[in-house]
Amino acid sequence: MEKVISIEKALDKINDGATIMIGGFLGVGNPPTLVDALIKKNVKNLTLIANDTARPDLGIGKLVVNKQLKKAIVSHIGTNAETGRQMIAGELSVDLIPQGTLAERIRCGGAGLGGFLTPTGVGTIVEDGKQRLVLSGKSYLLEMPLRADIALLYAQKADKFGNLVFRRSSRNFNPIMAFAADVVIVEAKEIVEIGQIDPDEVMVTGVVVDWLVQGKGGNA
Amino acid sequence: MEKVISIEKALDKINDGATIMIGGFLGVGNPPTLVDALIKKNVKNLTLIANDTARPDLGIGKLVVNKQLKKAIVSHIGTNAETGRQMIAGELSVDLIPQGTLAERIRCGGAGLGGFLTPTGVGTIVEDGKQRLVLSGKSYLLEMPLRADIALLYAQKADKFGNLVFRRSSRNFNPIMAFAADVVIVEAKEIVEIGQIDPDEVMVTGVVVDWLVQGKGGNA
Amino acid sequence: MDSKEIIARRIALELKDGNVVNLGIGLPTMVSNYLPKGVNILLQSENGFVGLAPVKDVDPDLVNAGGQPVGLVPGAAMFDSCTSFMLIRGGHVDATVLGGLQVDSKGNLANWMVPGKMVPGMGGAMDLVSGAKKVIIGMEHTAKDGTPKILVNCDLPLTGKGVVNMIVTELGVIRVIPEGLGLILEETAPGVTPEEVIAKTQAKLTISPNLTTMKL
Amino acid sequence: MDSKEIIARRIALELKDGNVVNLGIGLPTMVSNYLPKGVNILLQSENGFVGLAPVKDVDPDLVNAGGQPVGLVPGAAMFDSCTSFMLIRGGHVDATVLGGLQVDSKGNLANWMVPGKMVPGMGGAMDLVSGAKKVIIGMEHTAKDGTPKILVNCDLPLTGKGVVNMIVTELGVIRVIPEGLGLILEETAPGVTPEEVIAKTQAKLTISPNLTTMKL
Repeated sequence: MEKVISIEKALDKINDGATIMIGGFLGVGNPPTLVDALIKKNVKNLTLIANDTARPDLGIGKLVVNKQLKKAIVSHIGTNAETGRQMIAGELSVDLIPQGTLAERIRCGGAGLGGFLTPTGVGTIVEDGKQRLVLSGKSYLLEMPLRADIALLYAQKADKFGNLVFRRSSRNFNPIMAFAADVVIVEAKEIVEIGQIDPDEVMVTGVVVDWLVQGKGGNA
Repeated sequence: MEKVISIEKALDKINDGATIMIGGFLGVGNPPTLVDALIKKNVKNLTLIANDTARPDLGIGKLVVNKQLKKAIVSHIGTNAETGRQMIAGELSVDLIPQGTLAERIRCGGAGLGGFLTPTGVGTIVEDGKQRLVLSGKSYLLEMPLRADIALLYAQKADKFGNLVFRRSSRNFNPIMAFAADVVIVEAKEIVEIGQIDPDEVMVTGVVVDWLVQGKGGNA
Repeated sequence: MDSKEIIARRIALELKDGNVVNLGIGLPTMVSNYLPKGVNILLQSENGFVGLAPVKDVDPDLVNAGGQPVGLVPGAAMFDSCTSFMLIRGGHVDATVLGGLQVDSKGNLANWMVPGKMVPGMGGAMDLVSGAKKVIIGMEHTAKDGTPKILVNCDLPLTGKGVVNMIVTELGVIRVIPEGLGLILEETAPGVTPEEVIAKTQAKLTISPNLTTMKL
Repeated sequence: MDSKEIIARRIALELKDGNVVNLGIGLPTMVSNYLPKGVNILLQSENGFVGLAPVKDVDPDLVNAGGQPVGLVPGAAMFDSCTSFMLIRGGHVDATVLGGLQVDSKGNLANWMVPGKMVPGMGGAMDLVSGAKKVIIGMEHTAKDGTPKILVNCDLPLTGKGVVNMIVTELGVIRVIPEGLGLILEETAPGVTPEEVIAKTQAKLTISPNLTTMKL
């Protein structure tokens, strides 16, 4: 199966109202070409699942400024004052989730698990509406899996089957989101032939990757 | 801190009655030097947590033949008839756990989580004594974390800080067990200076490794 | 053609180009020998990789889930046991082919334990049947003494409840209707009548209106 | 020496050679500048690595949890966000140093939110305080208007309940007794009396019988 497609074909798969996971941490590890194309296509009413909303001029932050989101599920809004403004004005719904819990909920969604128990957030407002279980004298919150329609990810290198290799701190949420969306689109800085990445060096198997887009390089 | 120690010093840390995790899958990825030394030291009444008990003449299987185990927590006994014999004769207690659940329980124990919900085993004898939760119409079993006093692991390569690299299918349970024991001892086929493994190529950080032993090579 | 070859050949036709498949030990392993031309599948091995190939040069670090030396295809990827079962339970494996001791009218499967006799452990079987998108059981239609293996209710300890999608034997192909609604005989092997299949099956079989001869 | 330097210097003395430490953004980051000779610590960054070092050559793929360019020490290792929090929640991080808006007599911490004013999100702070073996709060003793920040009960939304082990301010060092049993003043800064610390603290402080002058 040919997984390398044009940026236009990749964008055809994203429609108004979709729930989208986007890799990255304060802009590092976002897929810049895919994010810029999302802005150009101007799809609206998106639910975003990501670590943060970066900066107004950087990565995911630009989607906020362009008012394409109806909801953001993040661990923090980044240094993006526009997210804060829209949140307080009631224009954008923001679910704040502890970063470790967010990562684990995404992994859980991709792993076929029904939930997990974490000590994080016990006794805080994070507990609201959640089941608390006490096991061996310690309290835990029951947290639920998180999945998306689409994941837009970034890798340093991919082979044409979609085996992925990440570099430095641009790895972050990308590997776990690759398991947790119905359609996984990866922007790779470099695309190589199948067999050019040693099986031990693959960080995410191409089994979970649906489509590949050649990155233009640079930051979003 | 110097983590490279002699096999004798490593064995000093293991006493009768300990709960031990050992990496490997049907002998592949077991730490052969550590297992052979365990047999020589002849510590008894061990509780073993591992995928399987391999073969009577291979890897962990030799611990069974030498009657050093009082309990084995495994997904299958391997092709080790002696494990079956001891189990049926009541000499060895065997807890059989679905392989994915076993792996996830070990990860859970190393990740500071209190448990997780899995669909595996619902409606089977695996469910006995466990809490069943129904979420969004699907049934899950609540499974608990698993930890050990000691983990004995195998890596292809380690730097002197304990950053680990695995090779081919000898990886299996080794990376997850590295997080889930109070004392983690790794036998490495090759030990290199700190800085000789690129940070992107490290598969398990040395943060979780306590001691390193130079492997003699070959299989257990 | 012996029974095992019939079963393996028929199951091979169920797999689609590009499928990620986990084959159990024994008969299921034979399935990869009979894939139609142009159908390439990627084999997942629960001990930690996708891209299993027949062995060329023995590498002591590379075995399948049965401990036998294997090879790798280009594009293979290695991972740890947790990631292996993320793939399996997470619905990233298109099909699993397993042997069976008993299957029943509700799609329950027993294939891991005969109390007091065979207690090797379930290995990855319980995760596979709960997570793979399609569960195909390949087994001889009856036990060696002729007693049925496709039953009203399994009496051996279950591997999974309501998990089987399809049963392929040397006599025919049976589809399991979801939600415990019964079994449909869809194909019979060349020279085998539906009556013979029904006689050798304890569970009620509905004969499909589109009953055909088993493709091989 | 300004308040921030006093706080950072004192906290640096709490860290032991070989410790794995996560430093929050701002004041906590300064701690690594004041480590005693022979004390090397390994810095964990929740965006996915251990072995954070000051930046030499800017690498756009390598930033700390505040998004600032950083470097790596030899022996550093990169990983994904899930593994990062396995380390944090799993007790593999020896200490975390964080700022605080309020700490109370039961060791509760509030440092992530001022309703209606500052709602940036908790990031990794809630996981850090629930998982790190030791939680050290470094903050100025009172708010800019002089009102106490060490309270009987926090009134801002909590980051964690009963999680703080130690509070270091420019006036002194306060240890939190586990199980909500109160606060002990163990050290006062040079020239500061215990009475002054008590006057600027709303929570009840027990003066340690071994009260000393703050080591700097």
